[in-house]
Amino acid sequence: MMDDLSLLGFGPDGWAPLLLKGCMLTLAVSATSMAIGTVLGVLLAWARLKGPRWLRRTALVYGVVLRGVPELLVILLLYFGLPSLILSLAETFGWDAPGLPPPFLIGSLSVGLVSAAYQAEIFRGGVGAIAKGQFEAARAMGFSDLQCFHRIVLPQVARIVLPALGNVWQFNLKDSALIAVTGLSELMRTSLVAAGSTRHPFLFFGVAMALYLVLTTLSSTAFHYGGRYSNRWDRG
Amino acid sequence: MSRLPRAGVGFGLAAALSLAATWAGAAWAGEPQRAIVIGTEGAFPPWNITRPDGTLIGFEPDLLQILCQRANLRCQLVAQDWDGMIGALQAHKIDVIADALQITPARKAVLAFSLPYAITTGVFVTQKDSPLARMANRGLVLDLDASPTPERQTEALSALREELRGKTLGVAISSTYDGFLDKYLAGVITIKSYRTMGERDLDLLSGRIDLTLDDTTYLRPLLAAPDARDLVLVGPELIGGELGAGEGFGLRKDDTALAERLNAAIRSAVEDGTVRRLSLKWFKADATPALDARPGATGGGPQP
Amino acid sequence: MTVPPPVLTATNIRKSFGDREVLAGISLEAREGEVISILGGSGSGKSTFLRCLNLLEVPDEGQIAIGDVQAPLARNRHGRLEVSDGRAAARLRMQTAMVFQGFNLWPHLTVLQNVMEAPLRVHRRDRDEVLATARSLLERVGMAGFHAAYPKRLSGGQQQRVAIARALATNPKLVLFDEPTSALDPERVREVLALMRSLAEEGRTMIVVTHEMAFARDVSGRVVHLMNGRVESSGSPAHMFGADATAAFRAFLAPAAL
Amino acid sequence: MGEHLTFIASVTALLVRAVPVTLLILAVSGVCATALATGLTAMSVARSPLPRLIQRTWTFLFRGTPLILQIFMIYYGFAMVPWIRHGILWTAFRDPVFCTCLAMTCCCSAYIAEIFRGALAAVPRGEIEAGRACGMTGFMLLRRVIAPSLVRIALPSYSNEIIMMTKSTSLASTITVLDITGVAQQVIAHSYRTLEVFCAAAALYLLINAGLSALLAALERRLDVDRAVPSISVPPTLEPLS
Repeated sequence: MMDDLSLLGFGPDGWAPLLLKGCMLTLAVSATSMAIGTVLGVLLAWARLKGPRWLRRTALVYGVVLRGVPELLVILLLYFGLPSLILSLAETFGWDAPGLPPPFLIGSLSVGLVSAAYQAEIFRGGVGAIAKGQFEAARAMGFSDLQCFHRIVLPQVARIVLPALGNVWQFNLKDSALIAVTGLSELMRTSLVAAGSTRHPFLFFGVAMALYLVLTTLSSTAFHYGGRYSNRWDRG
Repeated sequence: MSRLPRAGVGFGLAAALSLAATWAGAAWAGEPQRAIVIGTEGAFPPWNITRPDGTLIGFEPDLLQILCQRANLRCQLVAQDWDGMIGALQAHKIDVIADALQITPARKAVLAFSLPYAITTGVFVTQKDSPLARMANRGLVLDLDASPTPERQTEALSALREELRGKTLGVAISSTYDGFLDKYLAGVITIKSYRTMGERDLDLLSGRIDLTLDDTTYLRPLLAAPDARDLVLVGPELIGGELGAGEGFGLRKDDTALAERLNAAIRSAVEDGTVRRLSLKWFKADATPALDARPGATGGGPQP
Repeated sequence: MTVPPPVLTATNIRKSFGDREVLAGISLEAREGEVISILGGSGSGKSTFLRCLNLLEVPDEGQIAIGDVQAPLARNRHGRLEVSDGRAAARLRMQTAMVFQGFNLWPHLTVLQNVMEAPLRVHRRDRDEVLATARSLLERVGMAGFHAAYPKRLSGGQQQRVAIARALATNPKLVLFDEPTSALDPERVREVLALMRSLAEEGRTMIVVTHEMAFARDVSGRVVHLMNGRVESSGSPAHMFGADATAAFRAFLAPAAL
Repeated sequence: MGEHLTFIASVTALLVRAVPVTLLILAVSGVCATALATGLTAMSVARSPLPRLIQRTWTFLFRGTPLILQIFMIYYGFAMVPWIRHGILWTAFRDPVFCTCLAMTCCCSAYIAEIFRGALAAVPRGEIEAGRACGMTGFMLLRRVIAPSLVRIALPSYSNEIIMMTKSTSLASTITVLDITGVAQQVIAHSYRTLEVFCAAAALYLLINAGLSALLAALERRLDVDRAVPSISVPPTLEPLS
């Protein structure tokens, strides 16, 4: 028992610093991928709603593929495939060999690409859920499209999509564990390395589970309060 | 596009901070300094080990510190999973693989190798209460390159096939022993591949696999640990042939300049006893390779 | 006696949805201070016509001018009319305001913010001035005590009164009412109609699509009866509701009279 | 180019042989998770607090942690627990496919139970009252009134969850199971040709998902799922900015 405690401590044999660092990295990767997903998701939703035909189709296919292929496969594909793709592009166009994206970037990008596919659906549904009269009232008063989006659509979409985005965030947080396969020492990989080298898998996976629970609980609480705020006008 | 590398470096530092060790090599006459990234697993004791505080230690980090200085290289050591190592090398993510990489013919098809900086044997390990614990020819060294093949060796190999029939053997994915297993034990045993040694060892301890085949330098310290007291080394020790001609650094085939620098440094470290000193420190045995004794076996250098 | 200048001139408006012709060429002129009621059975095209006036629907044929702003309609390469200049369309709409059947208040803004939104953002008027106007308008529609409330908390009649205040906030040349009382309880209808009557007395130019015969008869200066996408008859209330009314308009009124 | 195609063809042939493993994991954990979820849903509406607490804890635990971690915990962690390692349970726990199915059953049952719970709350009260008014009680009310409505409401989300599960089966590859992803990685370890192999594997998953989607959509049509209820209204057409 004392053994186990010292393994989890901050001493020379303790894994606490690495596990905490892993937590921070997990949060950083999840946040980066969420941001990538939001930007790309908004663009995809726009493409689906208002883009020209070819763009609508492309966005549709993107969604079907990225939501239909296992996240693990996407991560592995990007991890192994992207560097060689960049290299061959660089060769084709005669650029200097660019520096290659590190696991952090590849991991956030791959989780972000998947996240974008889900977020696009959420934004599309959110815009669709706004009553048609809302747009008409704005247009009847001479609002431009941009003004209409900024003043009327965005605040209402925010309320509708925030709970769903909270779910996507939770998925991002958990999907980030898959990035462990690229060797990025986030929480999952740190616990795996610790379990392998100390041969105490039960202990370390248990601790990792507890840490993930802390992360998911904290963030869902944050989304809960964010949701309450954005929802303040909807409580009759 | 020009922003990408810089952003990449920033993230790389953040991400690799915990597992990276950076050395600045002293100025060395002749060659200009070059910055390289060296990939290692950080989970293959005693060759390379991740300490809880994130630093990398072991035979290879120690040796590389000296080699990088002598070759005037600014080396960054990064930990990454073994199964992505060769892909990472080919994708220029890393420039050198330092992970007890055996110089095998199969690998030479895709990689270039430096001169060997160590030579070690492969050995089987199983559970003490397994029937395999009584395997024959324990401690017998089989040199698979020996020609003509001694009769005792042929007998030992066929005995091995009989003893292992129907058993499950675990290896790390794309391990050194793939070639050997394909040639001598294909169809006889079931092979399970693991992403890391740690996962395989856990399954060996739990008994999900009957045995594993790995380097003596890795297995001896493993067996010394208290929680591995149920394990035992069994059967003959293997060297040469499909197992390769010692451990060398894996390089891209077109990176001949780096190979020449490293080879010169390895040669000097072998000749002045540095390799012997470090292998005694980490392996409790001398693993110094004979660089000129086996002309065929050292042919890891890149073809011009 | 001087004739007031026209505020709205709509000429030969046609509109089809697929094969169904909804508007078969309607012209209408509204002069300053005029209150026009548009009556008609369901499917007669009255709402569509109203929505064409501020380009919420793009007509297939015809011309529209509000004040001196001409609707920017042009034929595309398929020969269909479309809005050729979004800014000009917005300018046209800035001259008008619309009150909807379903209120269409913006739920995420308070009552006061709803009223202030368009003059602030679209007309870019001075904030203090807009605030003063908004407060007095809310006073005017009897909603002064609710300026901080969100629309969800209001009854239908209250919401429609806020929507009317919102429509007036930009001081439009023309206010379009699209069945403003159809979604309300009978007792709420009265408060909204009373408000509209006072606006008419104030000299606002209004076009009202409605089912309220009493309003059409007592308040409006002109009644237009649409049938099958055409103006079946039109004239002063005295004329339309008098002995000279057409048979078709009588038939339309009949169930209401019962 | 031709060489690429022959390589992809031979890889696909190898991967197709792993499809049954993927489908087996999906089928076993799908059936078990649904059954367990039904139980959890019942617990969530129980009168006494204990079953409700169990359901809530279960959901918290399995939805709050990554599935891959649960798989590792069950596969490697439980293997170090003496009474599992040396008991009768070991015959099951030593099998990675069993461990994957167990982890997926636990994890997905938590998600499915939440879907069922939401659907239960969405069954119109009027329908239940109408049933009561006809004199139905207990099990009959559940079977004749609540269950049909519940299934219709839950089916779209349930279909989504099944697709998620299909994707999750790929995690089995991380504990030595040779499913589609596992074989793909094995092939890459020998050929070092990542792009072609992963694309072939991705295509297989898409195919499986397309098949499942079609099957579930047919079921939805059969049950006459009222699309107007849960789906979002038609997106508005904004006027083009000229």
